[in-house]
Amino acid sequence: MSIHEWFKRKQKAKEPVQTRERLDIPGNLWVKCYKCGQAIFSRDLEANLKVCPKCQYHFRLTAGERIRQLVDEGTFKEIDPKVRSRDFLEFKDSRPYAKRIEASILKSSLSDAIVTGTCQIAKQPAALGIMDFSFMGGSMGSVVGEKIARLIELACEKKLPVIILSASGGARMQEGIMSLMQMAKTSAALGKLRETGLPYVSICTDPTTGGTSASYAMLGDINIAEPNALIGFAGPRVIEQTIRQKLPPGFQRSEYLLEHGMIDVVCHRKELRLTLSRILNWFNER
Amino acid sequence: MSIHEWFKRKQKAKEPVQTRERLDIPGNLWVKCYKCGQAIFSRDLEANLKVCPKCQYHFRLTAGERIRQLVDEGTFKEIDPKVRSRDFLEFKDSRPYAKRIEASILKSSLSDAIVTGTCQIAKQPAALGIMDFSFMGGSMGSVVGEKIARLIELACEKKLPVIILSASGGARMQEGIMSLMQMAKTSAALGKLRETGLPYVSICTDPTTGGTSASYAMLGDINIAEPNALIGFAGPRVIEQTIRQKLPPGFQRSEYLLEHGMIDVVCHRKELRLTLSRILNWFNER
Amino acid sequence: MKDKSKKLSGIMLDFEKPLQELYDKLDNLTAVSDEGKLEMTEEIRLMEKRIESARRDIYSKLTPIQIVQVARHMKRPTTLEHIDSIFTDFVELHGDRNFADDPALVTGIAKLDSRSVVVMGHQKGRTTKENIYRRFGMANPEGYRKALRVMRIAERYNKPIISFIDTSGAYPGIGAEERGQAEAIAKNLREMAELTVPFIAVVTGEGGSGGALGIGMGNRVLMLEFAIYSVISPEGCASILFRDAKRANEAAVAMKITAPDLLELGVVDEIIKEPIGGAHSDGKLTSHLIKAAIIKNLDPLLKLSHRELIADRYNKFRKMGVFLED
Amino acid sequence: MKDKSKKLSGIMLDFEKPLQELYDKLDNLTAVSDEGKLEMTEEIRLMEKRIESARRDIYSKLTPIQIVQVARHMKRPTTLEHIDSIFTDFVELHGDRNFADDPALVTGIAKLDSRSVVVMGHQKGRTTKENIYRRFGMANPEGYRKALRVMRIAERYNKPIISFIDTSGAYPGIGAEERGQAEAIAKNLREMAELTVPFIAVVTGEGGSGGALGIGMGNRVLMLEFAIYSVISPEGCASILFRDAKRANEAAVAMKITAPDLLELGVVDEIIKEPIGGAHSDGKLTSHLIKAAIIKNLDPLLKLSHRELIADRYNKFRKMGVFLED
Ligand SMILES: [Zn+2]
Ligand SMILES: [Zn+2]
Repeated sequence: MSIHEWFKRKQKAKEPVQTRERLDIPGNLWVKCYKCGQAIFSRDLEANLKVCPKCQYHFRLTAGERIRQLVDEGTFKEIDPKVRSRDFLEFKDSRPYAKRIEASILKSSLSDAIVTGTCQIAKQPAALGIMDFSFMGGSMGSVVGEKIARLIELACEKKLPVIILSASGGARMQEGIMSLMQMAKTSAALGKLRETGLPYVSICTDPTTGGTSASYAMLGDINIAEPNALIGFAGPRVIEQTIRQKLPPGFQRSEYLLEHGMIDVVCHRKELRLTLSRILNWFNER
Repeated sequence: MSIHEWFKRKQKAKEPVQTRERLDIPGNLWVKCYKCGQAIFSRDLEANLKVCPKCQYHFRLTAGERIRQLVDEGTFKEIDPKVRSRDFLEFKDSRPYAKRIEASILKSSLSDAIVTGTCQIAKQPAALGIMDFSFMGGSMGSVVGEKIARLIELACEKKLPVIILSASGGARMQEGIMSLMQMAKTSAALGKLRETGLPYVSICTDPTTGGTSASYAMLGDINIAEPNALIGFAGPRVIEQTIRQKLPPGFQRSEYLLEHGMIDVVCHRKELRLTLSRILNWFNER
Repeated sequence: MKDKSKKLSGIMLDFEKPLQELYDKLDNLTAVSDEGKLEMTEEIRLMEKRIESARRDIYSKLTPIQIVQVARHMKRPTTLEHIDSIFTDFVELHGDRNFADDPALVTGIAKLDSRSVVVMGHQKGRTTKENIYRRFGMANPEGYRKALRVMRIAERYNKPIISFIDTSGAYPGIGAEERGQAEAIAKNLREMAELTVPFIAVVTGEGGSGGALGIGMGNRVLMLEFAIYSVISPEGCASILFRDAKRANEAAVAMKITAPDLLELGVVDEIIKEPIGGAHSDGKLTSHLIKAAIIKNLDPLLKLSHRELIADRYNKFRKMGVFLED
Repeated sequence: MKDKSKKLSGIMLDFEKPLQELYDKLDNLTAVSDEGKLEMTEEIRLMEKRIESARRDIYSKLTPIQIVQVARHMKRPTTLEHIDSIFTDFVELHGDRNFADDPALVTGIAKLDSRSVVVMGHQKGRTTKENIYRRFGMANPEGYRKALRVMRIAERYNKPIISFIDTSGAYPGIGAEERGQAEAIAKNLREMAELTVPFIAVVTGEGGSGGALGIGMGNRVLMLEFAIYSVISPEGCASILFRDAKRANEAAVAMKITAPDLLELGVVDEIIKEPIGGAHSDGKLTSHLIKAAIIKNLDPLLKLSHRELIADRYNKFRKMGVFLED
């Protein structure tokens, strides 16, 4: 349902994708903030964790950027880098799914929309999953589900807390029902984690919608969100079409969800590492 | 807080107390329905389980009447009939608490606001507690709390399901903080019952408010309510005073609570025994 | 019979139109017969046979988008109708103990022959009024929370759970989002995985996305022959991928949403045959076929321990997914 | 010092008025001293001693209704202030995962020295605006449900729970009733009874009825010297029993709501002394006294097993009640 949104957003509000591209081009030294229009020197934006210094707009991050910002240097060990999507339905819209996968891999140099591994954060070990919106809108197919399930099972085995950063438009339509089943698979794995007595912290970043929000993203012992992230089940447009009514301001944004009891902490990117380390420390110490 | 209400109601809307008295006087053959004004022949009202045949208004019942209506004849065995209230705070308002107790015992021929025991309902054994509003507005003091706790502990021991019919304005102010603690005591006993794996069915009758509603009355695996019973935490007048606003129609009535998710079944008195027997049967059979 | 054909023709699906002619003929025959002018019993019998055979023929060759129409058929039996036919001593339980009772998802306790079970399912309406009340079977978070509450009763007292899936999806409304539609479904998924009791889910009509899965993590997932189950509606998929909702037929094919497809993908364990002409042609019979399938699948599960039941469910969903690794 | 006396006098309680004269004198002395005309250090010291002694004297003879005033004092330290002084690394957790976050009841994780604990408490405001936001510390069902959620986190990860009680009661509003104020409190009571972790409740200000008890079923219940704890407010009690809210003083006496009364009744385990002149005269010191009492009571509980903790709590509340039997 909300993969819906992902596609629509891709066509219309191209901002985050563009941003990434611009920043990737060497010599493109200035970036314009998509919220306030401020021109920001690339290096300053980078140094500011890709948060607009003027309006605090949080630019989207790649998995690599997340690792650099959050994880103790050199401690991230990726697992399952070779799990890749397969076009088992031979699904074809304007382009065959197989081609889409290929193109996305080439463009992003990721194998799919999530990177998983073990790491240390402020010297505390954790199992970490990081979704990357730049890979097919962070859509959740068999690979995302499998890698999350494996990450959690590894955490159960090694007694690690689990942290997942979500950035996803929802299920990957090109895998049909199988993408829906990833919601069940990942949630079941989290059930096992819980039974094992290990903590799980979910971090919702812009956007966290559809099947992703209706499974692992909402199931943290503690749910954190970055400011102003879009978080919800149904996409705003689907809701507007259904109820034939304008949506209230701030609807489905982090602060709104905080007020409505779904999020524990709305955390500025600058505070994220500190907050995470406090939380991990709290779980670890008696 | 809602014992508040009980007193106020006692002063203003005397209906249920009067009803009982009228019906107790031999020769008083006709009763007027307090809701629709219909004159009803006492024997017909009795035969109709004290429900107005015209408007379905459910008259309040004594503990004795409840037993006759619900329990297999001759199977009710009372426990703890000798537990009585004590004026340990030497509490005195317009009248000393000790005198109030004495008078209530004389008037009602009950030892306090609840009768507890074991019984069979449609041949299925159960531990049964029945509150009686005619004893000091069904207020919950040490005796009510103690008898409920003992009932539940007996159920744990004998592996019986527990059924409690509430009819109470809330805590008994004359026992101060100790009446509040009965909420904790009875709820803790229900916790033990739950851990033991035994079911509990709560039946809310008019009224079930204050400390009673905020403890055992709302904790049923299944919560049943008689139609149009007043059920809530704060009394309607307290709420009106706080919010300076009129209350919506039907507020805090059974049907309203059903709509708001607090009650499983609003059950006409004629269906109560059948519904209970179905539920007990469901729990009993594999 | 007259009535029946009229009633059916009134809500005939496009591809059923060839039957209309036959029904008209049947009507004529019975009219003549009723007037007593001619003894037409044999002719009527033959015509009925012809209709049945035509129906069988049509229903054996349905395309995916036609199956979608059957799955959504206004006369398709609803959850409460199945409950009424399959179980006895049903007591409907209301409310999530938090905010509201959701009429779009019904729950309760009942007896399956002598077994005590918990039942639940999405509930569509028959009339427009009813459908508005039932929100067309699209549940709010309260529906999922009620279901969870009742599943926990099942677990506490060790009773199996039977769920009936028939929704186009969870309700996409402002209130639903505010009150945590995503959270409610997510929590159900995690909790269903950990249930210590046998759980059978039956896809009876539309299995729409997370709203279906939210009560669908059974140890066994059964599916009616002409039900569908998909991650998004064919129209939704088409309007996104082909930029044209009218190409829903292509989307229905591409997404593999029919019972045989899902059986092959391992998402569904068993297909329950529908009466000739689909469930709407004989609701009672459909219910009885479902009942038999439930009992057949439930009884072996009753022999499993709590741990085995959890493991069984975990393994079932754990292995779902197709990917490459080298 | 000048500032301090002014600030205090601005919110002086009736029975503190005798101190006003002394504070005025102190102001004069310090003014003279500040102007450099005379060296008044010794006089100032003596006056401060006199004030302290007068304060001590007044606070040693408070009547129940005066204690009620102290318990409700606008400057009495609030839960977040206590948390700030007692714990480190506090992360506030928001929301009940159902409907809303309730600012009238705050919860979070924190460290008590090296121990990881869960903390929670009713939160009153300091300003009118804040009080409206915090609903004067009167929680909605969401507050109690958030508390329960966080208590379950404590239980899952085996951390002790510390709660701070300071509310005139659960909020009596339409929405609160609709969303099950009674249910929320009742469930908390049952669940608190079954917690497998050490639980210490501290009545810091007003312990108002079910709204207080809703987070109050500790293995140990501690109480500040001038806090109160009662089944109904003295005003509420008086308006019902004496038909006159102004007779609250009588009700306050009759209901036995002060710390010594409650200690005697066995409802409270320990009284925490307040600084001279009450908690509002020195918030930091109050917090430190509370901290010491928490640690003293917590450490023995940390040695108990899960079963022992449940039994300890059960027995504590099981024996509450006074009745006759013969
Ligand atoms: Zn900006
Ligand atoms: Zn009437």
